[in-house]
Amino acid sequence: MTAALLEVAGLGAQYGRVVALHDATLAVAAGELVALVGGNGAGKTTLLRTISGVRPASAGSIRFEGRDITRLAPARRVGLGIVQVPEGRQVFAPLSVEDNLRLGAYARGRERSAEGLARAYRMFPALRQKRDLPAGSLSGGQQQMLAIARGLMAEPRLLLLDEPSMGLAPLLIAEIFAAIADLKRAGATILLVEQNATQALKIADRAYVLETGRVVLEGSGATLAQNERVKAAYLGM
Amino acid sequence: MSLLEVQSLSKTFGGVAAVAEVSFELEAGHVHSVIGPNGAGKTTLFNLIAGAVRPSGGKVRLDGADITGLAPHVLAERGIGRSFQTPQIFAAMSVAENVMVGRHLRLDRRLLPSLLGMPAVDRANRAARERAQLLLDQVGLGQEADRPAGGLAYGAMKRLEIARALAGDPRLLLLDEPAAGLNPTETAEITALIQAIAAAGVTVVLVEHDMRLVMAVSDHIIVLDSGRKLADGTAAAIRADPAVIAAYLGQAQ
Amino acid sequence: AQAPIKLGAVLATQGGPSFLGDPEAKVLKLYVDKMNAEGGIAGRKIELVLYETNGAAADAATFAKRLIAQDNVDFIIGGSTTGETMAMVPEIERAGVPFVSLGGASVIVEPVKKWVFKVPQTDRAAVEKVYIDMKQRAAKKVGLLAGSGGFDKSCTDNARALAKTHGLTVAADETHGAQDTDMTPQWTKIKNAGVDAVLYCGFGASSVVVTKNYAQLGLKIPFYHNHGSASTRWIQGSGAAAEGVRLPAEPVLVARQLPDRDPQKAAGVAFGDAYKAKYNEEPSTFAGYAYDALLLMADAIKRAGGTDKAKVRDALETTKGLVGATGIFTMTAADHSGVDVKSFRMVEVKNGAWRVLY
Amino acid sequence: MLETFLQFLFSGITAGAIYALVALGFTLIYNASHVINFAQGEFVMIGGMATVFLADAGWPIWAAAPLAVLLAVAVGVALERLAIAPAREASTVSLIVITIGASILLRGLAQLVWDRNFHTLAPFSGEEPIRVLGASILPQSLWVLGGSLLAVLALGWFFGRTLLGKAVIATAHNRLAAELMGIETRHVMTLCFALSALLGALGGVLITPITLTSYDAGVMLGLKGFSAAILGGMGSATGAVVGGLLLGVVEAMGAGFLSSAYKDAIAFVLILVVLVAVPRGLMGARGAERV
Amino acid sequence: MIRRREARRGGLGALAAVLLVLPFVLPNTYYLNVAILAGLNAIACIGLNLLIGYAGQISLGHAAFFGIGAYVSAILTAGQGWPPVLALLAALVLNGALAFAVARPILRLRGHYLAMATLGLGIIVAIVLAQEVRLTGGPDGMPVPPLVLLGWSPPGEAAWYGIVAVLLWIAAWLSLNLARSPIGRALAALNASEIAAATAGVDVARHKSLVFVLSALYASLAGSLFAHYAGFITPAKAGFLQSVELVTMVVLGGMASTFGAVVGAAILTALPQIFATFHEYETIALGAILMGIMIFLPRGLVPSLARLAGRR
Ligand SMILES: Nc1ncnc2c1ncn2[C@@H]1O[C@H](COP(=O)(O)OP(=O)(O)OP(=O)(O)O)[C@@H](O)[C@H]1O
Ligand SMILES: Nc1ncnc2c1ncn2[C@@H]1O[C@H](COP(=O)(O)OP(=O)(O)OP(=O)(O)O)[C@@H](O)[C@H]1O
Ligand SMILES: [Mg+2]
Ligand SMILES: [Mg+2]
Repeated sequence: MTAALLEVAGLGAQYGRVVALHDATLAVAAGELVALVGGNGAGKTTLLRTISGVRPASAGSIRFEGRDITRLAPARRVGLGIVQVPEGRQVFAPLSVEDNLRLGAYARGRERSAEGLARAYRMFPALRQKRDLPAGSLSGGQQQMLAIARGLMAEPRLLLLDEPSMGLAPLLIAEIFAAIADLKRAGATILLVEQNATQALKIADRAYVLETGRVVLEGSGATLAQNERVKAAYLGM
Repeated sequence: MSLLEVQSLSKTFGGVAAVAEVSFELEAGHVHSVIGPNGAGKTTLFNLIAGAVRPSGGKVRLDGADITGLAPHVLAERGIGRSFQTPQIFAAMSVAENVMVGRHLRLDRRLLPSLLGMPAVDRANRAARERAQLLLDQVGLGQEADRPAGGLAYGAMKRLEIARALAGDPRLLLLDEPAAGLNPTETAEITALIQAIAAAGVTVVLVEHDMRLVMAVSDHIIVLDSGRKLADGTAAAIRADPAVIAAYLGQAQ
Repeated sequence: AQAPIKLGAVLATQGGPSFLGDPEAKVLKLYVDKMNAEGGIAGRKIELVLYETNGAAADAATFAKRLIAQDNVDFIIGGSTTGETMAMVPEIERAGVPFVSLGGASVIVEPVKKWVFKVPQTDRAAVEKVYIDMKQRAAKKVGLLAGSGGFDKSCTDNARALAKTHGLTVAADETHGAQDTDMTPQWTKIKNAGVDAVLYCGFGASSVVVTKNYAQLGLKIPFYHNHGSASTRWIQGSGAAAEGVRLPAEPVLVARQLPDRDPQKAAGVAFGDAYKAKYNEEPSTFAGYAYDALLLMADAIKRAGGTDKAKVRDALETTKGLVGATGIFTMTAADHSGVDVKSFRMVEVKNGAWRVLY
Repeated sequence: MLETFLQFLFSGITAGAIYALVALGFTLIYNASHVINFAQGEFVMIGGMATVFLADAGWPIWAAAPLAVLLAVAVGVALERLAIAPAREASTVSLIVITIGASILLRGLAQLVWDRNFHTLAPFSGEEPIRVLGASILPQSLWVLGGSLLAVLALGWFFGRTLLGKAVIATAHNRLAAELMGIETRHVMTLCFALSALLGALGGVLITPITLTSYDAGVMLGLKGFSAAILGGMGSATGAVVGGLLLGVVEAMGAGFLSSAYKDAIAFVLILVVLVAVPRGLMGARGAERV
Repeated sequence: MIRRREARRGGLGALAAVLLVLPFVLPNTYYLNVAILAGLNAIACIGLNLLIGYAGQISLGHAAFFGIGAYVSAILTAGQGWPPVLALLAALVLNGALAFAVARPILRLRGHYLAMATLGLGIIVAIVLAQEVRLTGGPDGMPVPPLVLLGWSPPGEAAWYGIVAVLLWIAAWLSLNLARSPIGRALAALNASEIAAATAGVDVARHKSLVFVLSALYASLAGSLFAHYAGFITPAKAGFLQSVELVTMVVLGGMASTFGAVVGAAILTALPQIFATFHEYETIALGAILMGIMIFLPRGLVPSLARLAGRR
């Protein structure tokens, strides 16, 4: 394993008194695609949000390129290239589709944004049709496309994907997974949370299993896909 | 006779037809699915049937009675329940209370007894609470009953949606992507739940992109594409339909 | 030393009516200190308990209760406005405390209430003074313009009621809102009604805007304000637009211009100088009200030989020829106001200053 | 008749331009936070009062006005930093109550630091009214009108054309997602409070020669400005100006043709009618929400 | 649910205890007077909280209902010689009818637009009260005859306190009962998501109208009582600032908390009295305290403190 781009050590997070994350430790090496698997409420979203800094860490540390970013403001982390595609789409409903995309590149300045727009529309032609409509009027799946495209606008160095395939039609899911594989080939580092665990494990280099806020298993994608416990709990077999 | 009859139902938003001239019939007691690409008009179709959006044209009949354009609460009274694609939970209330709201129509809603806190209201509350617990157990949220619903994980919210819709004892239950955000194991649980609901005589209409779930439970599938009905038939027929494969399923299926 | 005399006051120093309460409060503070420095009243110091309102009647009522039940005051001055005063009256009548109001409307003392007295001439008197002057300038049709507060409304009510007895008809009757920014529509309507003279009932910033709008439209109709504008601040604010405007004023406003034989001259000048020295502004009519209320109190307590409430009240009712800033006070059992129209002076703005006409 | 009508119209435009300027300040903070800033009128008051007192102290107007505006901006920033930002978790209504508290506080400070009197400011280009077909309008009204037109153009550009403007709207709509885009939401809020204080104070300087000012001048202006912003559609800069002018003209026409005693009531009836017909105001964003 | 019911019982008990003890610890009638005013405000606020706190429908014109209650009582008793109780009932009927008539069109509006509409309504009422001098005495107000109940008139502060305390307790009791009934849940639900509530069978428009009328009735009752107690009323009591103050009381005490409404009303009634002797610092202190409470206890006093207590 090469030097880790992201190192999470002993991370804890809580909502009031509810502890959502205990002592989570994981690492993602540069260029790696790591999947995070876990049931409802396991703490996957919480982990990603803590890495992005929009939730405070109650314990432990987060290092990016060896630098401690545990207390860094979220915007600064985006500046470093840590970008998240959030769960539940979270599009800016009153703004147009194109404005949503542009905001994806907020931290990068406007020069790159034309190029990025073209790429986004190539990836999701449905969005091009709706570019001037308020994002709130899109269908659920279209909003999900927008959320993914918006995240990619930032040209992330570390991409945190929280259930990117949710609500997408089967054809598109296949495309999304292909696109993720492409991104990885192009050198991006990705931490992927997916309920579509079968596919996620298929393309992942490594994976972690999260249960009630704890990392309980870790291994290569292929190994975990064969693990009996994983199969029963997450793959529906 | 069919339970629900949809006749050339249409809805346009600023010139764009989200649903165009869609017609179909739903047989009582069956599980029906509506599938189609993103933006095909599935959610809009639900919104039209359940009264969240007024149609631009066409008719909807329930048990032969015209229910086109009626308000959602009236339709709820007529026995239509639904869940939302984007969870619409009551964040400040407890999980159980969310479900109890779903039971609103079956409770004593008279003003005076409510104001005076008469025992009848207490009894109704207790019964509703018990019923809620039952439903929560059914969707796997039994442990969460007294938590604020706003703090639920996404997948849990989707299950809460189902429990709340069931609480109204609907005759026709519309479920919009109930398995989104659930992993295959959890989806299998929902699959069983849907089958149980149907077995109890409730007519279910499912919008879902998880084809394993759709194919497992559906007696009848309607395919929408760009607002129009592309196909309509049994699971087997749909699975084999080249148009559906090209537009939606892809070769993988 | 003897226990101090406790003087309670409720004044509207905030919000819209602060043009009334603010100078009144200043005067009370100034003169209570002054009187104490000079040994107090009959050897007893005065202790001022002041509560401030924004003119809200409900607050004034509560403060009246507080002054009586909590602070145990011997005497109450206040209610800058009629509304405040009337809200305080029930409590004051119930508890029996000598009370001098600074409110303008006649309802305060008509019918006579046992414990309630008041300083200002009724606003009816001010309107009468204006109407008499209008008649002298051969006016027949009069236009009214007013703000929407109690002070303004009470003035227009009187103006409407008194028009007939003075042989005038009200041909235009317009209102503006609190802190309105432009009154030219009202003026346009008044102009179109073809009136011979206009009376404005109002105060504060609005009275300046009204005057400026009058000039903006180039109007030449004889223009009167009521005593709400009787302050140098209004003249300064209105600038050239104020030239030629007339209004009925208390003598204190023009004390220096009074003939030497006028009994009010000396007191008025002294009061004006003291006020100006302390606050660096000319006293307004309303400052004079507070001054007179203090005089009435001091006089009554002296004559009553103490602060026994019933005795002080009786003494107040028998006030005779007391020379104040507002007028010369003579109270009777039937008249708890005690000043008459004659004490008003008609003044006109000339070169940015008041000039007494008569 | 024409003359009368024109005079009413000019009066309406004068008042309306003032309302519009105040309304624009509401728009800004609303767009950044969905909060109705009840202290907006106080910014206007501070702009006016500070200018007056600096001018009285001998400062030339060109120096006094910018300084006054600066003071208001400082107050706006302080309000955001000390009161709004720490209450980040608070609901919109709680934030609104904080701004109510701030407006009370600022009024109290103003009467302590300055006084309770009303004050005038010399008009920028003289008092000689401009006459058009027998009706007249003060040159200062044109200053105010020009000011609000400039402000609406600037705001329209800001929200319509700049990424920062979009970031502001994004922050108000979904703070979490905005932060995930790298938007420094705290700075965005501070910026908006600063800008709206600037706008308010600038308005205060422009309108004081017409309306005069006093420590409590902000209350009524805030109320009218809020009404104008809602009438036009909250969040829309153009709407704020249209709403302001319409409100001013309806008041003037109501006072002129119907009843001056009920002119405010007439204006509010109009607002009610408009809202019942168009629930998001004349130019408010049409619903983007769906389920 | 279970826990909440205990809080209700305990809360009502505590309220009763405080109301019972208060007259014995207050040193004089002035304090009683403040307590009575706080109680009347609290009654109005409990109603307003049903609307704002539970149902999430902002009203910036609520003082209008208070004002109408006060003036209908005043005009009917003073001018027409009606018995006060009858006038009070007439005010309730009128306010209820008015609220019912405007509820449907107005409550379709959301958020700030609803705030604006109610504000406009309130201002229109205040303007009418100030302009119709012959009926209302105009801005300077009008006197109101004393309250008479079956030939008995409350002789002083103590009697008034008793009346207000009992009514306040009943008002809180009714509000708490409603809150935990299916209707109360429906209100909370439509507050969170109208479409989801409607889909669950809640007639959103009807429930909004219902709670609007109820809250108007609370305000009307408080207004009528205030008129008789104070003996003199002015239109300011129906004005915009009064409406804002009522909302502030509710939010300060804590939204969706009946006891919060009571505490908020008590605090904001008492604070100006406490600061009254500070003169020019009075408004500054008031503003600062208001801000401070909302910054540090953003959910309002009662819910925030309850949470803190629960955490321990
Ligand atoms: N805002 C919140 N307040 C309180 N508790 C919360 C909040 N958000 C999440 N939680 C709790 O934290 C735990 C972890 O939630 P999280 O959303 O991280 O789960 P998840 O693994 O992403 O689940 P899902 O697959 O359903 O998205 C859950 O028990 C959840 O109920
Ligand atoms: N309120 C609206 N305003 C404008 N366009 C709308 C609105 N609601 C829906 N649409 C459009 O109608 C089309 C159908 O949307 P709908 O949500 O019904 O799709 P769907 O089939 O549910 O898609 P998905 O699978 O992604 O959820 C989409 O193109 C959407 O953008
Ligand atoms: Mg999650
Ligand atoms: Mg959908």
